[in-house]
Amino acid sequence: MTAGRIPVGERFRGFRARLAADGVFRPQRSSARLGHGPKVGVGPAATAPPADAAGSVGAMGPAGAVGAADAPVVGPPRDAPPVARRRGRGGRGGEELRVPEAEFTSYYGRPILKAPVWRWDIAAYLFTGGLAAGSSLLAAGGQLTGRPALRRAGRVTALGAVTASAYFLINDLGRPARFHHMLRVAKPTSPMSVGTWILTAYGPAAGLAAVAEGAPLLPARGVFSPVRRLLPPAGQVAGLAAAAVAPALATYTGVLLAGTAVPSWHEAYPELPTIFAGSALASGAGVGLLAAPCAQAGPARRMAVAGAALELWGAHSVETRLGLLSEPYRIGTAGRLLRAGRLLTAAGVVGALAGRRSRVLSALSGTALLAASVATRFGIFHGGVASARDPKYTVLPQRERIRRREAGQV
Amino acid sequence: MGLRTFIAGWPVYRQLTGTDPLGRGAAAQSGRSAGLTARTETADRVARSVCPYCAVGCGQRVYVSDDRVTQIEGDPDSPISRGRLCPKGSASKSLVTSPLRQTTVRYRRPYSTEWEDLDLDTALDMIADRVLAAREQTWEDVDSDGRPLHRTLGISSLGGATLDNEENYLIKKLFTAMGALQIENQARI
Amino acid sequence: MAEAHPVGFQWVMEAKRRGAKVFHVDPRFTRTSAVADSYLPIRAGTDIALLGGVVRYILDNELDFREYVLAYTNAATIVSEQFADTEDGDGLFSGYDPNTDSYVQTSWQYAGHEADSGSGHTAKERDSAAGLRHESHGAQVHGQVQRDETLQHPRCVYQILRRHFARYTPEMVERVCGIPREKFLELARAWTENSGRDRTGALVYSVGWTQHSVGVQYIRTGAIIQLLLGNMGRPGGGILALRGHASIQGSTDIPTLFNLLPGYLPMPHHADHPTFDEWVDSIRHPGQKGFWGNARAYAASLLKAYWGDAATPDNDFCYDHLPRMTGDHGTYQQVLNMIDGKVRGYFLLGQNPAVGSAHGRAQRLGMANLDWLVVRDLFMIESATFWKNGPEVATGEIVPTECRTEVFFLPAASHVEKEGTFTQTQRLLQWREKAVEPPGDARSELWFFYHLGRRLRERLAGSPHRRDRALLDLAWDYPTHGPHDEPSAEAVLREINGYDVSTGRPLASFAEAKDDGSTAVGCWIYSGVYADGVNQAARRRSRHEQDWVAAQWGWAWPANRRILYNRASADPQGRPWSERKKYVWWDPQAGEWTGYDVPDFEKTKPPTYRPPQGASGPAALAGDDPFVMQADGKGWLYAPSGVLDGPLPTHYEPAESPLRNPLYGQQANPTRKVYAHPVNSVNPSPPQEHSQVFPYVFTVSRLTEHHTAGAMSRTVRPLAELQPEMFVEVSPELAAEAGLTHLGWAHLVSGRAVIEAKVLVTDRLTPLRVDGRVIHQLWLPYHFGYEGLVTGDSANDLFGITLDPNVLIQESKVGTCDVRPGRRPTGPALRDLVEDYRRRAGIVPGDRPPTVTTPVLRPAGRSDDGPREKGADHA
Amino acid sequence: MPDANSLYGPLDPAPDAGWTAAGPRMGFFTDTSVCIGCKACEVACKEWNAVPESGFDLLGMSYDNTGALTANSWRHVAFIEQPVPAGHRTAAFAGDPTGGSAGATSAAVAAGTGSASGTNPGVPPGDADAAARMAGTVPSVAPDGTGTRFLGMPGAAPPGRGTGAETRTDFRWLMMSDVCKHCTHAACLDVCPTGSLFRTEFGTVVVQEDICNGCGYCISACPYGVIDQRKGDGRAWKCTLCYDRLGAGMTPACAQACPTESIQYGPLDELRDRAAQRVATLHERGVPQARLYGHDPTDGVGGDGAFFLLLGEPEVYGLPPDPVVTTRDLPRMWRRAGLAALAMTAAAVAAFVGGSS
Repeated sequence: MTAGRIPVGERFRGFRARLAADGVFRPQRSSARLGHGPKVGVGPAATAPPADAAGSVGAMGPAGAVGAADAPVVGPPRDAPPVARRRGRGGRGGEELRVPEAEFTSYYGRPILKAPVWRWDIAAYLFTGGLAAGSSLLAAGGQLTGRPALRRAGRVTALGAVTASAYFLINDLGRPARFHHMLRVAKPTSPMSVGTWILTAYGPAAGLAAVAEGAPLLPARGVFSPVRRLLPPAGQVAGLAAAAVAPALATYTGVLLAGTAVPSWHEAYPELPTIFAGSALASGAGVGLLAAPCAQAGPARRMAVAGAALELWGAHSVETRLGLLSEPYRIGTAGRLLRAGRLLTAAGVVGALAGRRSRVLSALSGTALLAASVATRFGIFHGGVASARDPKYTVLPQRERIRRREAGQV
Repeated sequence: MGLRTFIAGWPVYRQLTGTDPLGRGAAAQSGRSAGLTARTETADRVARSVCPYCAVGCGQRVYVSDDRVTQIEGDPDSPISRGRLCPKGSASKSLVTSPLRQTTVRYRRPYSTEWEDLDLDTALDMIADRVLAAREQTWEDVDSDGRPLHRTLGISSLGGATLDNEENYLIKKLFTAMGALQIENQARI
Repeated sequence: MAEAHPVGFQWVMEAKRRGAKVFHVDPRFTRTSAVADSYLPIRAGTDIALLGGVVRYILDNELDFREYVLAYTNAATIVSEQFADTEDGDGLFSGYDPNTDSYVQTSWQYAGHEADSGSGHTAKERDSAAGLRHESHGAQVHGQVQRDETLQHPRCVYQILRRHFARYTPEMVERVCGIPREKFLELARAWTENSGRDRTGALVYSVGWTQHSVGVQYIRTGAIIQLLLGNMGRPGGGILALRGHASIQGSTDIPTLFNLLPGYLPMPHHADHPTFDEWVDSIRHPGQKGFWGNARAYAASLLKAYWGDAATPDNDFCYDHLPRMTGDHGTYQQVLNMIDGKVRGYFLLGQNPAVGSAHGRAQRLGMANLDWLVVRDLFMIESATFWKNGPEVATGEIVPTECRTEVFFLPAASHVEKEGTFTQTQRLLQWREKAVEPPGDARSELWFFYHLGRRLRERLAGSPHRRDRALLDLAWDYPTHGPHDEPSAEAVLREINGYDVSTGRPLASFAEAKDDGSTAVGCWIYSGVYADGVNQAARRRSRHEQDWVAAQWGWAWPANRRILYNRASADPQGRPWSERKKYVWWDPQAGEWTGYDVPDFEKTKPPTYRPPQGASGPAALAGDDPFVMQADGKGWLYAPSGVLDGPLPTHYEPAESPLRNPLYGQQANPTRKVYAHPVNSVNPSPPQEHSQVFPYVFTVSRLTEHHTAGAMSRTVRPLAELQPEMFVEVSPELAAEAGLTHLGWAHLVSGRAVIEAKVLVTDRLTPLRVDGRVIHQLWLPYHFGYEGLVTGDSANDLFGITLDPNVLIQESKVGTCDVRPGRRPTGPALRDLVEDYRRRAGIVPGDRPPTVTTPVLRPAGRSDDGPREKGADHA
Repeated sequence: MPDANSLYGPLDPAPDAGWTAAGPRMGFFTDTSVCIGCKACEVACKEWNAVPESGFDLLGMSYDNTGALTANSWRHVAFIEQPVPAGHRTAAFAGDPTGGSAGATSAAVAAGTGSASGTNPGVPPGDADAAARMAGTVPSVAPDGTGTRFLGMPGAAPPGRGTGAETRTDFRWLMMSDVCKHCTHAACLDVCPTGSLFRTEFGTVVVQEDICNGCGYCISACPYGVIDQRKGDGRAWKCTLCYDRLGAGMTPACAQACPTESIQYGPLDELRDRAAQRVATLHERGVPQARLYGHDPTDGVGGDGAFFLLLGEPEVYGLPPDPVVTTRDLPRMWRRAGLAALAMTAAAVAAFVGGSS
């Protein structure tokens, strides 16, 4: 643990604890409504059957019906207990949106949301960040269990990946020269801020660990000799520190994407960290399979299996559980990428298991796992972007939510 | 800036020590934001004016800093407009500060295909020459019955609806004294 | 109103919030319609039929405000038995002279006044746009009139009105305007129900009413309704003209117009006004009632202001220095003269006729045939670059290397770079403070004309020529200041206000003007704006610190009066008509008129005052004659003189119409001003043949986001981006008929031009069922031209030149055209297309459309009969 | 200390953001029933805030040539043409020889236009079918979701075809000046990693241009699609509710300019009272469609600092019907991430500890 992270984490944990104690995330003031909720419910509109509102998704209805079809949105107050939500899997999380293909409307059909402006850098970062995390875990495992090949490969890959990550992140900024503004604040409400501090903690540790691998290259005498002597133990500590932060690094990116208004990202928040954790493990394993001799690669194979399991479960879940919002993950670029990821993952796992004795097969399966991770990350990225670009994914789930809320009240 | 000031100004420090632990408000405010003030507050002077577009006559306040117009907005005191402006009136600052405004005299020689530059003083002299010449060439002193006409129909003028009353007064006065009768403006259109 | 005067519209919204009903009549559904209580789509150019329907509704149901009508209007006045109405003349009144296409007004006069009143023959008045000067000074009526207070006399105005409007039934309104009966009745009911003692209704119009060949009569019809309903001179009532330019009211009051001098004094006519006395008497009509009786003082004081020490009673105040009119010298006549090579030089002062005036091609061709052109503007406008970028350059009609016009572009100062007053639409003068110096060579008009005048006078010093005396005698010594020797606008305003010549004391009001040369007044109606030596127009007392009339904000002419004829807000006895609508009333204790506003009446003249026999001028007005500028002190339901195209409004079809006039055999205004010039033409209308070549009606107007010809908006980024392209709005039905698609291109063809525009297919336009036919209307903004940040073809290019006879304003709110999908041709092919249409429509260059179309009266021996027949035979 | 409702639910946001001496929360109430679509707000905003031009493109979206709120348009006036009754007045075209409405066709065509707004993502083209339904003439969608679909061939068929309306008799033209909502729970602010977006003492949400480094997170986070990135400049921009003017006790430029008081500025509590009264008045006057949007402090974003009176469904105006701040779910998201991290750790440990080789 580095110094930077503790206060934030503690603050946030405390904060969450208090929220939970206060009766969670839904305000409990429904009986004493603030503002003017009751007033707006007055009027002929309030008596219209809620079904009309659902029927009016996307349409005013014929001229004469406008009054009735138009109004219920305003009528019932919005603070009804979210019955449907609490029923979902994973607490309130898994809102299951079985929305039929329905008509919807928007202003000249244009997107209601602004699609992410993140370029491919961010998708690439999702991969490199995960790769770094997975590699650090691999390295730490190698370090603790005496598998120097895994350690070395993991540490070096981690440094490379985290360096690439930094590049991608800064390159994607509209004002790259202001990257250090990220360190102005530490905001628990901002996954990106949390991620920044995680990276701040992780980066130096991973770097030191990797540099330590270079200790034997230093001359044994002279000014560098103390360095040569001190580096390996420092690397051990740093490597473990990096590994400790690594799971956070690998999974916060799930929150990073989910913490947006992008429909298919946000609604996938239960799965995204899992997918990314799995993907990180698999990619780390891929490095191990590529770099380590068969004798040392056993943990990497098991990591590959575990990672693939998490990743496949998660990806399957987002492609099926979210109703309409699963659609963007199944079609178009995102669909192709995720299908490719699934195939590559499967191939990688099979190869890893089958190739216990074949360095070539191991290396191939390692490559497949890395490629799978890339494909999955880009697939998830594109799926979300597509969901933001089409107003359908904004309007219909929200309409459905209104309908259910109102139905729940009746 | 000392290290202490630097740290005290660091929003993370302010988060930890101040009233805004989540860093969403007070702690995150930048120095620039804290020092922000409306430029109308710091203007050197304010001219009370009237919108130059339609004839509703909305009151405008023209704010000037360093002899440049920095803002034009509605005058809330006006009983006509109550401080409001339409899009055109609201665009008045862009109008008067437009980079497209022509600020030098341009001259097109007969049969020329291009503009040339011309000194304002020279332009005025040339126009005076031409006015006198046109007058001389087209002067009508009396009609066929000997009744006075005292005029020229060789000079025309169109405009005045966005000009000041004082300007129109001098225009009409001078043209009338010149005998130039064909003076018209938008009111005929 | 929401489109073109959004900030003024706040008061409509305010009224609506308080329960007022808002009716909007427009050929297209606009931003005003969107918030109106009722929208009435109307065929462009038929408003008189609609309003005439309302007049009939009022009279038929006796819904007029009888007490007001009897006391304050000429309803009871008996009209000459020589008068014959359009109802008997198939659309022509008595007195029509087919040889001059104008009326002799003798038969229109009040009974007993046939010989001594009116203008007699009006052809000359048309050429001098005399209607404009009647804007304030009315027409003459001598002495007392015969009245029938029971309104039963068959020749009293009330009964004439009843007969005249009898055929304007709801069915006829529907047939002419395309407004369904129910819609019309809703309007008529609401209007009458919301007028009277306790309530008032206001009528708001803009150039949608003035830019017609019958424009003045549109407003006359409105005036008749408002007088019948008692809505004049009262708060919340009136006829409100929304003028379109910051000081267009000021440029009419202090006119840059050929036929007027400041304060609506007429420019002298060579034949009618050879001497000062004759000129003055033609204004004041000796013996007549009302405030024009003092016209000699106003006229003398003006000349004194012009020629200073040189102007003395002995030389008639240099009256002979004034140029004389001989006929029509209006802007359109000038343009045709330019084309004919008769004009040497042209000044454009913040005006862009290449885009803003009707028949843009004629405007540009005229400018291409000058010796020199001076353009003073903020931006490089189309009128300065016609020789380079105009459409005629593309068609080869203007070749830069062959165009001799010498062009001077002089940058102008903007409204914040000079000080001075604007007069807004309700006659309010507001002084603007100068904020900054103008940039570079930019200068105010004040600077330009002062220094131009100075140089001219220097050149001419010692000139022996009689013609130069007027310039040399001119009082032209204004103090200057600043780095550029800017003349003092306050000094000019002081002269406009007027001062005592001997003491220099500014006059307090025009009542102090003298006819003996002891006062100089630049514009008598503005007298008082500098009262007490204080710039009253610069007053800026906050609205929060005064009452709702806000009399201490700026200064309104006359005498800082905010509602004209406000004596009518009280009943004949001087009591408010109702508590709710009290405004100005007689205070018997104090023995004076009092109220929220400056009373528009002699302050101490009691309601019971009756003029002695033989009184004239203001003294001849009775205590219950509220319309103090009128010759009989009454509001004129019937105008025995002053309006050249009839004492009562009559529906005529626009000069270009696809329809035969359903009301009369007379198709269009028989007195309209037409120009038979090769460059001008009128698309054929029934009963002419080939009107179907131009089957559609188009109208143009403003968008909120742009200003007139675009020089002040297409050059300004935040405005240009809001409406970035020329477009035409069509109904879905017309789109289907003509094969137009949304955002596709279309081009519109008239007998003058072809222009192109992007198409907006919108439900906001509707076809109308008119006289059994379906009529399609198109709408275009007229803001676009070929310079600026955003450009497009100019809608005004489509129009020809036909003018209202009273004020010589062009009919540019309605015309006929054809519309076709796709872009227009370019280069010479463009003219070929127009020529093809002209050939098919039988348009002959220089031809004159038939003026009289009723068999009741056939013109005899007209020289232009021939071409007209030929035109019809052609093709 | 942060309020229990710091992430969701009714909250007075300024004190929660550390402004101990904050005054009343200030905001906008935009009453679209009196909007005349003049766009003075757009221009006044640009003039005051020196917002760059947003493209000279004719979009064909009625009179809207701005298209959307972008980094270069902080106010956006929406125009919606519908051949349906306005409720309070006589049918606009009753008795006229009208055919079908072109509203759906024209809107569908307009959906295909784009604007060179100079921003990212700016104003991308839209979905023609959804646009066509905007005109409000499509038959109500059956509960099973079946409905007619727009043929997608504008101009090929006579206008009105496929819209269900044989003849149009009535019409309404909705106009609405859209703006940043200054949410009680502002996702943009919460996710901003630099503190560039912050809550002011007036309860408004402002991007600090000296801080923003253009990370783009706020853009994806906004449930209303308000924030946008300026090309070339790289930073995110949006309405500041004229933070500098507020500090000087002035009214924001748009509200000051608005000719008809469609945009009202003031303490949010007062505005909410006024808005409720206005809705009641409109209902009395026969406009049952009038409803408030964003006024409710218990809604998904804790109520908006800039709320609206609408005359139709929110999505017709380009507003989400039921926006929820993404950070509502943040605690659960972190919990999920924590679980995933644990699983990852466990898997790694197991990979090394378990197994034989």
